[in-house]
Amino acid sequence: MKKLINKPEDVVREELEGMALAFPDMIKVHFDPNFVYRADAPVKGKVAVISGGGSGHEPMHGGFVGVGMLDAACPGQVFTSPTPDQMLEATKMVDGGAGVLHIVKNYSGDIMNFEMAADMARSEGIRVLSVIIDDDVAVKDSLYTQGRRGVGTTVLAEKICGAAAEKGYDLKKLADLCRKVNINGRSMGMALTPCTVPMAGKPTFTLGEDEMEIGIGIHGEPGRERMKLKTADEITEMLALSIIEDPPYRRTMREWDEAKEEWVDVTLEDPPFKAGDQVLAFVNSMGGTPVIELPIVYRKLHQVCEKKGLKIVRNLIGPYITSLEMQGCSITLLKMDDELIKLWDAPVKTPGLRWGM
Amino acid sequence: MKKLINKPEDVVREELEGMALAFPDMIKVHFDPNFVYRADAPVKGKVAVISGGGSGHEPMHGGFVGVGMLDAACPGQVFTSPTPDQMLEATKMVDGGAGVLHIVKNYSGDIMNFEMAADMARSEGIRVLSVIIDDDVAVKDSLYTQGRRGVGTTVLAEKICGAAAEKGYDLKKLADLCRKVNINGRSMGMALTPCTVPMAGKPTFTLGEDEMEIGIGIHGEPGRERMKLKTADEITEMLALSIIEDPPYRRTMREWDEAKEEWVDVTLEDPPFKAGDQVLAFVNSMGGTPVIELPIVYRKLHQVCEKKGLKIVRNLIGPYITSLEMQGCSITLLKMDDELIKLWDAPVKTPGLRWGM
Amino acid sequence: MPITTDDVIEFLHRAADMLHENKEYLTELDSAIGDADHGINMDRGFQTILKKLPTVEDKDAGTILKTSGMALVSSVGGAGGPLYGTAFMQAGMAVAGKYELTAEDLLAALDAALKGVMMRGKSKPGEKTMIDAIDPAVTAMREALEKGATTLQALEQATIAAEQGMKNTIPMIAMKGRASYLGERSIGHQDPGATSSYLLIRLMTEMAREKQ
Amino acid sequence: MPITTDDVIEFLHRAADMLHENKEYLTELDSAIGDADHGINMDRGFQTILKKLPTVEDKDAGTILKTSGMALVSSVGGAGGPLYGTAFMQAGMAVAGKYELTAEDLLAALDAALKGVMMRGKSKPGEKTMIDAIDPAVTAMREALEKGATTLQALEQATIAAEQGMKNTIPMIAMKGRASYLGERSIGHQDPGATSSYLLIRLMTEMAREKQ
Ligand SMILES: Nc1ncnc2c1ncn2[C@@H]1O[C@H](COP(=O)(O)OP(=O)(O)O)[C@@H](O)[C@H]1O
Ligand SMILES: Nc1ncnc2c1ncn2[C@@H]1O[C@H](COP(=O)(O)OP(=O)(O)O)[C@@H](O)[C@H]1O
Ligand SMILES: [Mg+2]
Ligand SMILES: [Mg+2]
Ligand SMILES: [Mg+2]
Ligand SMILES: [Mg+2]
Repeated sequence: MKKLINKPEDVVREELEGMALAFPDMIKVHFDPNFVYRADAPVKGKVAVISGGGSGHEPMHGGFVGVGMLDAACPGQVFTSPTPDQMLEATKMVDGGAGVLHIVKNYSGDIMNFEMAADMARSEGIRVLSVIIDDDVAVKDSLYTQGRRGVGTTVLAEKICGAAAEKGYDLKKLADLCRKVNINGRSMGMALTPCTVPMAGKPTFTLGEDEMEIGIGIHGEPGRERMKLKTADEITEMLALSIIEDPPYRRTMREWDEAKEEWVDVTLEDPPFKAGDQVLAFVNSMGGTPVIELPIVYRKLHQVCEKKGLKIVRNLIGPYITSLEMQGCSITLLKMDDELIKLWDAPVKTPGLRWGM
Repeated sequence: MKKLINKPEDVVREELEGMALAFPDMIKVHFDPNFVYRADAPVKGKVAVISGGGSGHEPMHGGFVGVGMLDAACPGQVFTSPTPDQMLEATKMVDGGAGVLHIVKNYSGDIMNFEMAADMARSEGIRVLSVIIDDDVAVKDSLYTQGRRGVGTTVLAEKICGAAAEKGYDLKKLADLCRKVNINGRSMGMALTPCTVPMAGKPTFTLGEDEMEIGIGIHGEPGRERMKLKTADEITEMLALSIIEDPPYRRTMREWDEAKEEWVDVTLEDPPFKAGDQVLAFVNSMGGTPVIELPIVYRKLHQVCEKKGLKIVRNLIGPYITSLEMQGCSITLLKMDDELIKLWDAPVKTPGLRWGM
Repeated sequence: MPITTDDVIEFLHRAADMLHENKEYLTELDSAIGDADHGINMDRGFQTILKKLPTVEDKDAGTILKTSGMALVSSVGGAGGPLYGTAFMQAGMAVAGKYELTAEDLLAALDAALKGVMMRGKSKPGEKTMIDAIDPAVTAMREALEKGATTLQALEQATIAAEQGMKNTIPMIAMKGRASYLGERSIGHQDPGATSSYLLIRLMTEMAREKQ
Repeated sequence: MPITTDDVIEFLHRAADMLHENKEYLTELDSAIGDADHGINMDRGFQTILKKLPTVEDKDAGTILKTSGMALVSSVGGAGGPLYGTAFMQAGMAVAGKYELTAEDLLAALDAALKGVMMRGKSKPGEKTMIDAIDPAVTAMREALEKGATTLQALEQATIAAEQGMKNTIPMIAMKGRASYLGERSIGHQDPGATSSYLLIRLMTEMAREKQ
C-alpha cells in the first residue's frame, strides 16, 4: 500500500487537523467527537444544514462546510458511517434556533446512526428533520436491498440546500427542497481501478487489466456489470443512458413526522427525465482519474444529452465525491428549474467548492 | 493501459472540445492551431498573459484561462511542448494593444518554441516579453543541465500576473512582477507511482512496491533520489526543508531586451528564505493522490514552516499542476509581500481556479 | 444461582478478549460480502466498553448494559454500531435497576436486544443478518425455560439454535446491509454479524457452565 | 551531376519513409534518457512535410527546405521541432533561389543547419545532442571537398563521421535537453537526436550513390 499518510489509524484525525490549519476563515474542527463546522456557527435564525458519512470521499463532506453550503459535517472512519454522538454534538453546535436539516446518504449505517442522533437531538429540544439521498440508478430494485445508494446528488443537494438556508428557507421548506433535489437527481458511476482503505491495507476488490466495473458504489460496492474495457465515449453513453432512460423509481423511506411526533413511512417516486428538461450535468472523478480525462467524458455527455433533448444549463466537473485513489468517474444529472438554478448560482465559500465570494 | 479516453491521438483535441462545451462563459477554444482563450478576448488596453506547455498537467494551463488569470493557453500534445504557431496565433488573438507577456516553464522545448513565437509576433508588430519560471529545487546545478524546471510556481505566477494585468500593470511592470514571483517561489515534488502517456501506452518509469522518487519532475523526470517509502510527515519534512534551506540559486537566462531589440543574457539570483518571511504554501496533488491525503501533508508543512519561522499567510491545496494519474505531491513556497497578497486575493474566474466572482 | 453484576462485568471483559481474538476471522467473513471491517468494528467497540466499565462497576446490571450500548454506539459507527449498541441498550432497559438476574431476566434482556435490532435495522429473520442467529436463540431459550430447564440448559439450547441459525445464513440471499447489493452473489457466505452474535451467546453459555 | 529540386523532394519523401520505419527504434532510444517520443515526433513532422510538399514542388530548393522547416516547427513541438525546424529553415536560407545545388551548396546548407541548431539550442559539440552527429559530418565533408573529393565521396566521409559522432554520444554525460536531468545516469546510452541526424545524412549519401 502506497499512501501519503502516517499511521493508518491517524488518517482521519490528521486530515481534520490539516483542514483546520488550512481553512481557519471558513471552518473549525471539533475533536472527540469529530466534526467540521462553520467558523461563524451558529448563524442565528438560519436553519443549519448538516451532513456526514464515512471518510475517503473528500472533499465531501468536510470540504463543503462554509458559507452557502453545510453548517457542519461529521466524518466517520474511512468508508465507515460516523457515530450518533458526532451528529448530536454537531447539531447542538450549529443550531441557530431555526432547526437543523440532516442530509443522509442511503446506507444502512448512515441511516441508523443519523436516526439515533436525530432522536437524541429532539429529546434535547432541537428541531431536526432528515432527508435521505438515494440516487444511484445502478441499484435497480428497492425491495430486496437497502435501496439505491446516495452518491453524486448529495453534493448538489448540499450546495442547493445550503444556499436556500442562507436565503432564509424554514426547516420544513428546506426539507421539501432537499427531497425535490433527491427525486430529480440520478447518478451512475464506474471504476477502472479499485482503491485501498488505509486500515485494510489491500484493495477492496480487484479488476483485470482489461476490465472495468460499471455501476460501482463509492465504497467499491459491486455494480451492475463487470465488463471489458471500453472507450470513454462508450462508457459515457452507457452511464448517461442508464440515467436518462431510468424508469420511475419508487421506494418507501422513513421520515420524521413533526405533527405525529414519530417516524413514518413515506413513499416517493422519481419522475423520469423527458425531452425538453433543463439539467445540471455533473461529471465526478472517483479521485485518481487524470484531470485531462474529465472533459472528454463531459464532451460525450453533452452530445448524449443533446440527442435526448436534455438541455445542460449548469455543470460541475471534478473530484467532488471520491473513493480515495480509485480511477473512474460518475455522472449525475439533476433536473433544474428556476428555483434550483438561482440557488445553484448563489455564492458559496467552502474549501471544496467556491464561487461568488 | 486503463484510461477514460477514446483514441490516444484524440485525447488533447477531445479534452479541448469538452472544455469549450463546459465553460463557454469563461473560455473559447481555437483549433489548428490549438489554443484556449478568454471568452471576452481581446481586452482592450490590458496586457495579455499567455502560457502554455505540454498537456497532461491539467488544470494547468487551459483551466486557468479566464478573468483575473490567463488570456490564453497553448496546449501541446501530452508532455510535449506546443509549437510556435499556437503561441503566435494566441498572441495575435488576445493582444489588446498593450502587449503580451509569455510565461514560459524552463524546459528546452518550451523555451525554444516560445522564443520562436515571440520573434514571429514581434515581426508582426506585437510587443512580447517572456519570463521563464524555473523553481524546482530538485535540480541542483544550472551549469551542467538545462537548469531548474518550471513547476508549481507557474500556477502562482499565472494567478498573480493575471490579477496584475487586470489591475492595469503595463507590460514592463508585469514582466518584472513575474520575475519577482519566480525568484521568490521554490518547489519540490515526489511520486509514489508513475503515470502513462496515452500515446506511449506504458508507464514513463517504474517504482518498486516500497519505493518512491523524491524530487521528481512533472513529466516523470528523475529526481534527487529514489528511496524507500516513508511516512507523510517524513516526506513533507524532506520536501519542505529542501525548499526552505535551499541556498541562493544563480542562473543565466535569455530575455528579450526591448531597448537593444535583441535577446540578452540576464543573471538572476533567488534570495533564500529566512525566519520572519510571510509565505504562500501550495500543496499540489500530482493528479492521482486521494484528496484526503493533501491536508495530511499540509498539516506537517504548517508545522515545519512554523519551526523555521515562516508564517503561512495564504495557501492553495489541490491538483493544479498534475502529471496525469501520478500519485504523489509537490510543495511550493512563495515569499509574499503586500503587493503579492493583494494580487493573490483579487477575484479570479477560470475553470480551474475561482473566487471572488 | 442468580447472575450477579460481577458476572455481567466478567462477561464483557471476556467478550472483549474473545472478539479481539476473532477480529481477523470476522473481518474475513465481512470481506466476502461486506466491507471487511466487522471484526475491526466489534473489537474497537468492546475495547471502548472496557474503558467505560470502571465508571459503572458498582451500578445495576441495567446501567452496565446501557453504558456498554452507548459505548458501542459512540465508537463503532457503520451498521454494526447502532445495531449492537441498540441491542445492549434495550437489554439494559429490560433489566433496569436489577443487581441479580434470573434466567427469566436473561431471556427478557436477550428478547429486548433482538427487538432492538429489528426496530433499528427495520429487519426480520431470513434476511441474512445477525437476527438469524439471535432470533432462534431467544426462541430456544424461551421454550427450554417453559419446559423447566435450568439456566445452563436453556443457554445450551440457545447456543445450539444460534449456531444453526448462523449456518443457515450461508445459503441465504442478503436483503439488508451492504451484502444486499451483491444479490445472488451473497449466497454461499456466512453472515459476519450472525457469527459475532453466535460467539457472544456461546460465551454466555460457557460462563454459565463454569459457574455451575 | 548537380542536385535538382526533384532530388530534394525525393529525399524528403524517402526521409519520411525511413523515419517512419525507424519510429520505434528512435523512440526506444529516447525512452532510455528522454521521454520516449523522438521517433513519434520525427514521424509526425515528416508526414506533415509530405502534406506541404505539393504546394512548393515547382519552387526553388530554398523554398522547399524552408517550407519543410516550417512544417516541422508547426507540427513537432518539444525540443526536436524547433531544432530540426530551424535546421531546415536555415539550410533553406543558405540555398535560397537555387534550383540546382552543387556539392558546395550542399555543404553550405548543412553548415547553416548546424549553426541553426546551435543557435536555437544554445548548444555546442560534446553535450550529447544531435550536434555531435552533424558537426563532425560538416567538418568531414568540408575537408573532403577541399581535398577535391566528389559529392559522393564527400558525403561518404560525412556519413562515416556522423556515425562515429553518434556513437561517441554513448559515453557522454548529457548537458542539454531532458537527458541532462539524468546526470551520470545518461552515460551508456546513444542520443536519439544524434541518431536521427545520422540516419538523415546516411540517406543523402545513399541517394547520391544511386544517382551515380
Ligand atoms: N438492517 C440490518 N438489520 C440487522 N442486521 C444488519 C442490518 N444491516 C447489517 N446488519 C448486520 O451487520 C453486519 C455488518 O456489520 P458491520 O460490518 O460492523 O457494519 P457495516 O456493514 O456498516 O460495515 C452484517 O453482517 C449484518 O449481520
Ligand atoms: N539544446 C539542445 N541543443 C541541441 N539538441 C538538443 C537540445 N535539446 C535536445 N536536443 C536534441 O533533441 C533530442 C530529443 O528530441 P525530442 O525527443 O524530439 O524532443 P523532446 O526532448 O522535447 O521530447 C535529443 O536527443 C537531442 O539530440
Ligand atoms: Mg463498515
Ligand atoms: Mg517530448
Ligand atoms: Mg462491515
Ligand atoms: Mg523526447
